[in-house]
Amino acid sequence: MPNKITKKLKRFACLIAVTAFTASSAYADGVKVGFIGSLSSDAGLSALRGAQIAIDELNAAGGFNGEPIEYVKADTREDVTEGIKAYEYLAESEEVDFILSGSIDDVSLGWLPRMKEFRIPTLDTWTSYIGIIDMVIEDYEGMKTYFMNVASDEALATLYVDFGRDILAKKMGWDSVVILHEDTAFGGAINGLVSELLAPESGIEVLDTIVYDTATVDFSPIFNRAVDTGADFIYLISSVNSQVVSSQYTKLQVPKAMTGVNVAALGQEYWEDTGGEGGGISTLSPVPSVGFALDPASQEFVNTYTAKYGDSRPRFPHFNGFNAYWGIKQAFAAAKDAGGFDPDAWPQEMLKQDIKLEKDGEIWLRYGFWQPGEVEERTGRTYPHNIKFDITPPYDNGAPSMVVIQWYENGETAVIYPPKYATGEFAVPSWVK
Amino acid sequence: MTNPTKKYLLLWAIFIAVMLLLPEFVSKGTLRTIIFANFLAIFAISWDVLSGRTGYISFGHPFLIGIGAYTSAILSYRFDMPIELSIPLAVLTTTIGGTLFFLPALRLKGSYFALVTLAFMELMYQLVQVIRPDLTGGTRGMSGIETITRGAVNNYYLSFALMVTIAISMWLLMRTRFGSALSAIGMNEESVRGSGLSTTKLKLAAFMTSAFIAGLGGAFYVHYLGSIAPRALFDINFLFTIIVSALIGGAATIIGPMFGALFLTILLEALRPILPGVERYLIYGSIALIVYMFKPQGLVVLVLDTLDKLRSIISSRS
Amino acid sequence: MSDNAHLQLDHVVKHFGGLTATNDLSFDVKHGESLGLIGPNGAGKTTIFNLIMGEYRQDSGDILYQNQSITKLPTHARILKGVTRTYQVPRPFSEMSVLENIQIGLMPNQLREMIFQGPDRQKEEEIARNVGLSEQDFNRPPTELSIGDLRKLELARALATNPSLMLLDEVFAGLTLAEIAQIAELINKKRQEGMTFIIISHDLRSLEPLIDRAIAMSFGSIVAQGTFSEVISDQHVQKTYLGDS
Amino acid sequence: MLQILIQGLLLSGLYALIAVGFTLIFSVGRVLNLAYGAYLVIGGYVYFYFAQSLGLPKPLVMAMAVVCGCLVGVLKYRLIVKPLKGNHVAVEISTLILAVVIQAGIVLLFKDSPKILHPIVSGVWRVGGATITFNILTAAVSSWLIFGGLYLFVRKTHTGRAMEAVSMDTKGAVISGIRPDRINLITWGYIWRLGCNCRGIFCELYPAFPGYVGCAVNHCGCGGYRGWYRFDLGYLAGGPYYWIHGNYFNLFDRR
Repeated sequence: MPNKITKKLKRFACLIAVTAFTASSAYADGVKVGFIGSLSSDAGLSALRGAQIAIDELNAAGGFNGEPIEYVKADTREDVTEGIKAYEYLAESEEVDFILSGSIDDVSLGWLPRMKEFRIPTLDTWTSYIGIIDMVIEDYEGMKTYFMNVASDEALATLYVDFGRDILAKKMGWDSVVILHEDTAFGGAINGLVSELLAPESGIEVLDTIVYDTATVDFSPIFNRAVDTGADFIYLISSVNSQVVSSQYTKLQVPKAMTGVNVAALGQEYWEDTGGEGGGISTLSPVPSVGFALDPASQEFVNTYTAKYGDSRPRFPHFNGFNAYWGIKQAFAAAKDAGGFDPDAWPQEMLKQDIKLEKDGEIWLRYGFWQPGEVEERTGRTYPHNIKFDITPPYDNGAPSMVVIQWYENGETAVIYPPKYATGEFAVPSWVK
Repeated sequence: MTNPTKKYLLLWAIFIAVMLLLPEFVSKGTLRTIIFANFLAIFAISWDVLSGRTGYISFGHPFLIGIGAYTSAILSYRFDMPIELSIPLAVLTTTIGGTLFFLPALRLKGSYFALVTLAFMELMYQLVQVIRPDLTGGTRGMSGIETITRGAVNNYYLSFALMVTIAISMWLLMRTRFGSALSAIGMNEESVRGSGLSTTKLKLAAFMTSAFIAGLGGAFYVHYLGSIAPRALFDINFLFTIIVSALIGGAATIIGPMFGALFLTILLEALRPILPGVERYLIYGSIALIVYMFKPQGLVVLVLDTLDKLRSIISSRS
Repeated sequence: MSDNAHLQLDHVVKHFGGLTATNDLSFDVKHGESLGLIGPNGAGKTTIFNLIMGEYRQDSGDILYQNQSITKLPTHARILKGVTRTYQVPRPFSEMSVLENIQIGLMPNQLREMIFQGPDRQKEEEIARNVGLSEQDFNRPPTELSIGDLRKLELARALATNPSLMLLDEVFAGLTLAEIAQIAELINKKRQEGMTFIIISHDLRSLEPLIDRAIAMSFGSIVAQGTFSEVISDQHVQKTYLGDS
Repeated sequence: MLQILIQGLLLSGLYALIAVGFTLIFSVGRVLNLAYGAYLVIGGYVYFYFAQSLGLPKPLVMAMAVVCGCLVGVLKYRLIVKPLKGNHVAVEISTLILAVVIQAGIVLLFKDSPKILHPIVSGVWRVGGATITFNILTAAVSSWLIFGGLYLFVRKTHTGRAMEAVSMDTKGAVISGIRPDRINLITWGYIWRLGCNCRGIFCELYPAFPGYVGCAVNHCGCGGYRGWYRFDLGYLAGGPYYWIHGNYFNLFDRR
């Protein structure tokens, strides 16, 4: 009864005060790096570990200004609200100087207003949403502490158009497609770009677009609807639970070729996760990727990684593991020049960072950034603070933005496009006539 | 005004004074944690007014909070309506809309009521995605929604003011004969009817009060977060946190849900450095389960009982 | 039927599945009259109370209160008209004190009054004293009361609704002789004040002095009615209720 | 359209079986078992871990899922449901908490990425424009068999009839010499078995996925709500409902 309890309310008021005062105290010695991202996904863990290796190396070399670099992490659970809480935690409880993000697009969009508020230098290694680059263009002063260390969706789509023109249209002779995309910011953005570019540039007509929920477990009606459109192939855009859709594609033996973007297929664990039921699909992949030949410096990073983490998932870093590793190196190089992570001075220095990784005497990978106002020739627009990508062959201005990789039915992988990086051929599954 | 009331008002004043001075003593990170605790307390009080008192367990509170949050978010984000207008409209929509939806359910008893409200939450999850996704943002929701104020301290004061206003209003309301009648329904609904009271009317009033608070809390919550997505809102974990806050603190009181919300939020944040992931819910849930199984009256009673025991031990020794 | 009837049952039929609880039942009770209902277990006595209170709805037939049909009214509306009942097993609000229990009975069915008017403590105490509850029990929860005091509390909560017709279901069950005497005295006092009663009891000796008239039931039908001694000496009653012996 | 019809027909048995599990508890014990969704998921993960990660033979793993299911069901009844007996609100809330705990436990052990489970029978069969995998066919046949078995169990065996009696009238059953307590225990154990069975079949179709606890709770909530208080073949209504629920919304264009 209320009465019984409220009688003793007096003592209780004191208790609440005590509880509230037992607060975590913040300390601000040395430099602190915060990681924000999903700690239960392979891609999130890749970024977490990539950054950890870079920080270990920096600390072994004396840390920053003689102080060891501290590394704290906060889980977003791939949930927008949790992401906001996690960012607040890093900014206010841990008072970090720099944040490395392994968040998906929607989560990044959730915490971005908080980043603008706290003005903490932040580097995204996974999110590729072009809308965020647009925000940097529109509100440079507010967004200038933000950097994106992965090629944006637009670069992704452009490369795909080239692949469509060269391989799908010219080589395979296909001229119609049905787009199957998940209902996320990523799915919507890629779909827009593919639909607007694929038709005019490669002569492939979009017959239908099917949107599905990321929690879908049974794809048979969706695949049937796709097959019913009579299109020559299916273009899939999937970043969440992608194993499900591709394993069902194989299980149901959908009689159409399927290519597109399948984020799960970017990792070595894909084969294990699908239980070998994921062959026959190809996907666009940021570099470096499965099936991608590595330059010696990146190979060394991979060796360290597999020695340290080789017995737990992901055993081999995903693309954003590389991005996080090189991104931390760049962020600290910039901080050295800027004298710390000042929100005004640091971005200036970060923009100057440009790591060129060579293999066999030519540029193989490049970690640099587009400057504000610098126009990319082919799309005719600017990409301030986005990783410097090159979407025009022969890619001697840097690395390709993306490659297309193929999973064969026997579980082997290869890069199939562009030709400079190719190690294999495009293939359709055996059950497709 | 009777003497005990004066005493309680004094206690409220002390509590408010302590909370108002809090930003002077704790870090901003702790304040952010307490902001979430404040919102959770609002939702838990809202749940408790209906379910804690009358014993009609609502599993559909995220549905009500969702109406409030989505209405205000859509009006301000899509139609550029000022927040001063969108929040009252959202509260009105929640109270009226929620009542229309739940009206048939209020005639059901016990588990059936719980089931139907659970179904409402699922329904809302589906509807938000399907109906007018151009307005609701579909599965991915909306972000970049206008916020009322910036910074931890400002938001702390705002959320605390809202929470404490709701808490005191509900405390005053529940001290009236209306509050007694609601508790009586929880003990024996037939005897309430047998005392010449329309239980349907009482339950409806309790429900509308509950929906009003849920709508108010939901609308302010969305303008604090600045983003909204159906998966985070119409989620079993969210529902669980609301209900457990009310129960772990002590149902059918006002201090219970407030304390429960603070306890759970602080526990969850305290676990973050040790277990950063969803694994926290394993510990969190286990504590909730154990407390609930062994002390269904809640932690407030548990703490007070322990203090009493300690006091008697000390006094018997000296 | 006379115009003087306080409550009147008119060809009331109630089935539960295949079981007939009341079979075309008609009787009335006059203003200020006290009526006893007797019969074996399962005769349908409590069902009649449930029907009068609107806790069940009859399948056919009509129930009139002061010559107006109350069949369509919900329970609480019937109570507002002045009918109230007690239960065979008392049903107090277990986590409220005795006075708070009475408070619920006293409460008006208006939200505005519930919220803006405080409880009438004096009235609560008056009713509690009236039914013979002692001062030290006023702030105790019902769980600490004896069965006799629980019955008194049940009566008090019923009386708090200000009834003019009371239905008492087995008020004497489980009580000591002293307690029975106390409650009987209370009933007689209320009778003198003009209250109408319908009383169900197995305790015929205690029942006899409290009623003007009796109705004996069996399998949902009236088998005999009249004064207590007429009913009790009826052959059917002897056979069905008291056994052949 | 043909695909939806055929698959709906095949899967309705499976969905109905899941719904029956939920309603069985509800009708016998008068409690909502909100952790029921978690049962399905645990069945799936047992299958995943033992059959796929450790490579034990599938029939053995199915049996293991059933045994461990019964065990956990009985434990849960003894530790949670029975001590709270008579308080259905408390049982419902504690099962809700349990669902969250199980979900978190699964994430702790297996991470939250979905696990793709191997089909028991691979291959597909094309009818007109529709594709039917042999796996779905197997699942449909087994669920109908289990369903039939359940029906016979309830109608013909003493325990089954006792369960039915308790579901209709607890007091009446006590008078007839049935111990509702024991029947409840049997039912909870049985439900676990049923849940795990379902999941065993279900899992070949769909990936095991921790987030599924929540949605399965909701789904069962709705399914249970449809056909509550007597368990009978009438629950078949639950099947098509699930089907529409699961697929209609996906087919909706969300642009």
